Amino acid sequence: MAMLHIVNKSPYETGTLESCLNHAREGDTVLLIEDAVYAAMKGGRAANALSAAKGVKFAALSADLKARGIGEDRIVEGTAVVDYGGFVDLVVANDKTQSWL
Amino acid sequence: MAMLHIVNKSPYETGTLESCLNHAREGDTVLLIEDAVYAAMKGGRAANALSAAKGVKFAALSADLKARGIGEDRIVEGTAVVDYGGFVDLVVANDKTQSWL
Amino acid sequence: MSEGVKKFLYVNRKAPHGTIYALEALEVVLIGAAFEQDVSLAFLDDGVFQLVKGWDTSELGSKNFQPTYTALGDYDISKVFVERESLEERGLTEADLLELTYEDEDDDWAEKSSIRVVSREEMAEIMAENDVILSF
Amino acid sequence: MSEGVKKFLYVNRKAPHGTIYALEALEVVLIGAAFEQDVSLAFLDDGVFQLVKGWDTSELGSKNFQPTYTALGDYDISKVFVERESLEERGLTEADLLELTYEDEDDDWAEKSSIRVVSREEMAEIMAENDVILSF
Amino acid sequence: MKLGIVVNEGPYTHEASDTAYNFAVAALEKGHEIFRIFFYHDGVNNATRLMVPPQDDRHIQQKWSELAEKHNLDLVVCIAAAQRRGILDENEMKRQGKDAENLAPGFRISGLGQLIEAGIQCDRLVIFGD
Amino acid sequence: MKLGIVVNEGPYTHEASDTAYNFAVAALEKGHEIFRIFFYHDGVNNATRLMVPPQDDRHIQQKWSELAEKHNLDLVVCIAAAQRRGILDENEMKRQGKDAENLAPGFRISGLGQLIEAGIQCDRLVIFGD
Repeated sequence: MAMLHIVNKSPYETGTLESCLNHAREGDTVLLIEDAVYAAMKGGRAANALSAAKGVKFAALSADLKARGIGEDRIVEGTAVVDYGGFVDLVVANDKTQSWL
Repeated sequence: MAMLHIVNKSPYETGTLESCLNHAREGDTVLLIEDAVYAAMKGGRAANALSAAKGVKFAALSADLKARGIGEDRIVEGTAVVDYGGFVDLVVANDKTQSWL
Repeated sequence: MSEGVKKFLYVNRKAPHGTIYALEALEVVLIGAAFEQDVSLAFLDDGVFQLVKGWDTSELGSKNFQPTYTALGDYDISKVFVERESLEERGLTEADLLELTYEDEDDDWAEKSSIRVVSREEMAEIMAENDVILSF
Repeated sequence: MSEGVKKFLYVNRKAPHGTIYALEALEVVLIGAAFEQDVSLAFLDDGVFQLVKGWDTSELGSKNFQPTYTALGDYDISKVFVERESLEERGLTEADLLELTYEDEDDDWAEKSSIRVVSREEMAEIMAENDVILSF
Repeated sequence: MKLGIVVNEGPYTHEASDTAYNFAVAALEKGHEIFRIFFYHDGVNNATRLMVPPQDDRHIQQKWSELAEKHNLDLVVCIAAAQRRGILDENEMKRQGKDAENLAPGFRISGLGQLIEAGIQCDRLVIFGD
Repeated sequence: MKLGIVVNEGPYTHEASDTAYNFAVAALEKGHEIFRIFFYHDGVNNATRLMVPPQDDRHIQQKWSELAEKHNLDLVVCIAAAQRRGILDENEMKRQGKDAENLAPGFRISGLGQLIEAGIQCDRLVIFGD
């Protein structure tokens, strides 16, 4: 019964990602879209939250990374980069989705 | 050259109040409106930020406190409660305003 | 769970009044109640402020929709989960919240509280147990 | 400060693309440049992401408005203040940012950088020195 | 799979509408069925045919209308949310005594029950908002 | 004092419009002059006369229009922001080849220069947004 958590807010502006990670369970996936992709940038303070989360998979949307000038070399290790098709696949592969608005 | 800082976001949701307090200077006033009035609630974690800010005056908008069920007995000491007329007076009394959106 | 019945969870994470999400979420809940699904409401983060009693919106000039929460029991909504950690961070206790009740048909229609304060971990379990999560 | 000239500060605190504020703030700056006031731009908090170079919005399908920042120098906008603490928190350095330049009329039109990385305390002073603060 | 999509924010102001559109296109390309796309909150503002974006930018309403026509999609605008925000079709115009309407082709106005129904009927519901 | 007011968010969705309205009323009661109220970003959506809020709620567009009439206020809707979001007057309707318009009485559509001018002319500028 795995869940796809979708987060779209910058972790530097709101506590949404933190709240999501407080409720995500082992086997769940957190997909970072829109301004949330900044969470996946290496060297930023928010990147620690990703490293600290155990048993949760991370993915980030390629269109949003590219739009913001974040090259793949800048992304925290272990974060999968997916396109919109990969987003659809994640929705299908998990039993349900929760958008953290 | 005092400034009126206007904050309208809940301190539990965004870092806006924190950023405002990092830039407010001695003699400035911070007016809490809309969801930012939750910052003035005694006992909440955000109330510490108000107590820690030195040399800055605080006010909160009465209409927004009342709408949210926050009685005057629940408000952090030293925070002035003002109505919309008091808001206008603060705008006039300071040299300029900055809205932290 | 009866066949064809899904478990719907309405997740409320935003403060009232500053934005319309709390009000428009309630409108969905009321319509949804007619569909005979299994319905739960979750309040966490700033969403717990939606249940703080004593609203007076007259000076603000907007609609006071607090009575709608109290009416949820009439729509057979009896499961309202409130996250304890979210309350504590904000200096709130259960005594600050609205009294929400429902009549328990399995217990001679006794009036019972709909509110169940749960830990963050329990809230995560509740989310995991539901089929459809509508978040606001 | 000449008579009748006011000091305008445009404060940018939001990330680009997720919302329209960065784009519509730029539209104000460009129109405002025609009014011969004293203009400065401030980038802090998530606003510093607006200046990170290398945008490619083709997959997203929205307009890439990054070239407009580079054109600010042509509108005689030469004071672009970026907060150091905001960069550092986000793991950014000045090398990640766009090169914004203007031609200095007091120095034989030499091309100079418009970007000045300032401390949080200096940013607070800059805010205090201006007359009109337009925030986005 | 049968998918439902919810769009909660208006065009241009938030990226939600763009993300939802791109997600819908990708889902259709992968052969999934889109049962319904429901527009709620400010999402109803995607449905005004009166928008005129700059010529070098995308036209979000037209993109939705064209996608709906091409794939026979059901784009539903919440009536309660639309009334508050000034989105109406010809029926609503008459019923409310208004002198103009602005609903774009491919969209229809209906009640919140359509959102609940999508939750019941779809294998997955994906919400895009702020 | 001469005051300028900026409204950056749409009606109902954000409280910004209510706060700005209540602030404007209080400023007028205290005898201040309101030089202009400028609607930008989603704030332009305050100006549609097609909204029909529930009968037990406030009618935000009508409140603005009535205040403007009573106090002869200058309510300016940014043309660029309005075009993106589908707010137009009769002139714009014709110029853009549209078949309907929705601008409420008391509002006028004009350029961003009107915002800068308010910043220059006013003793104080107060911004309400998200």
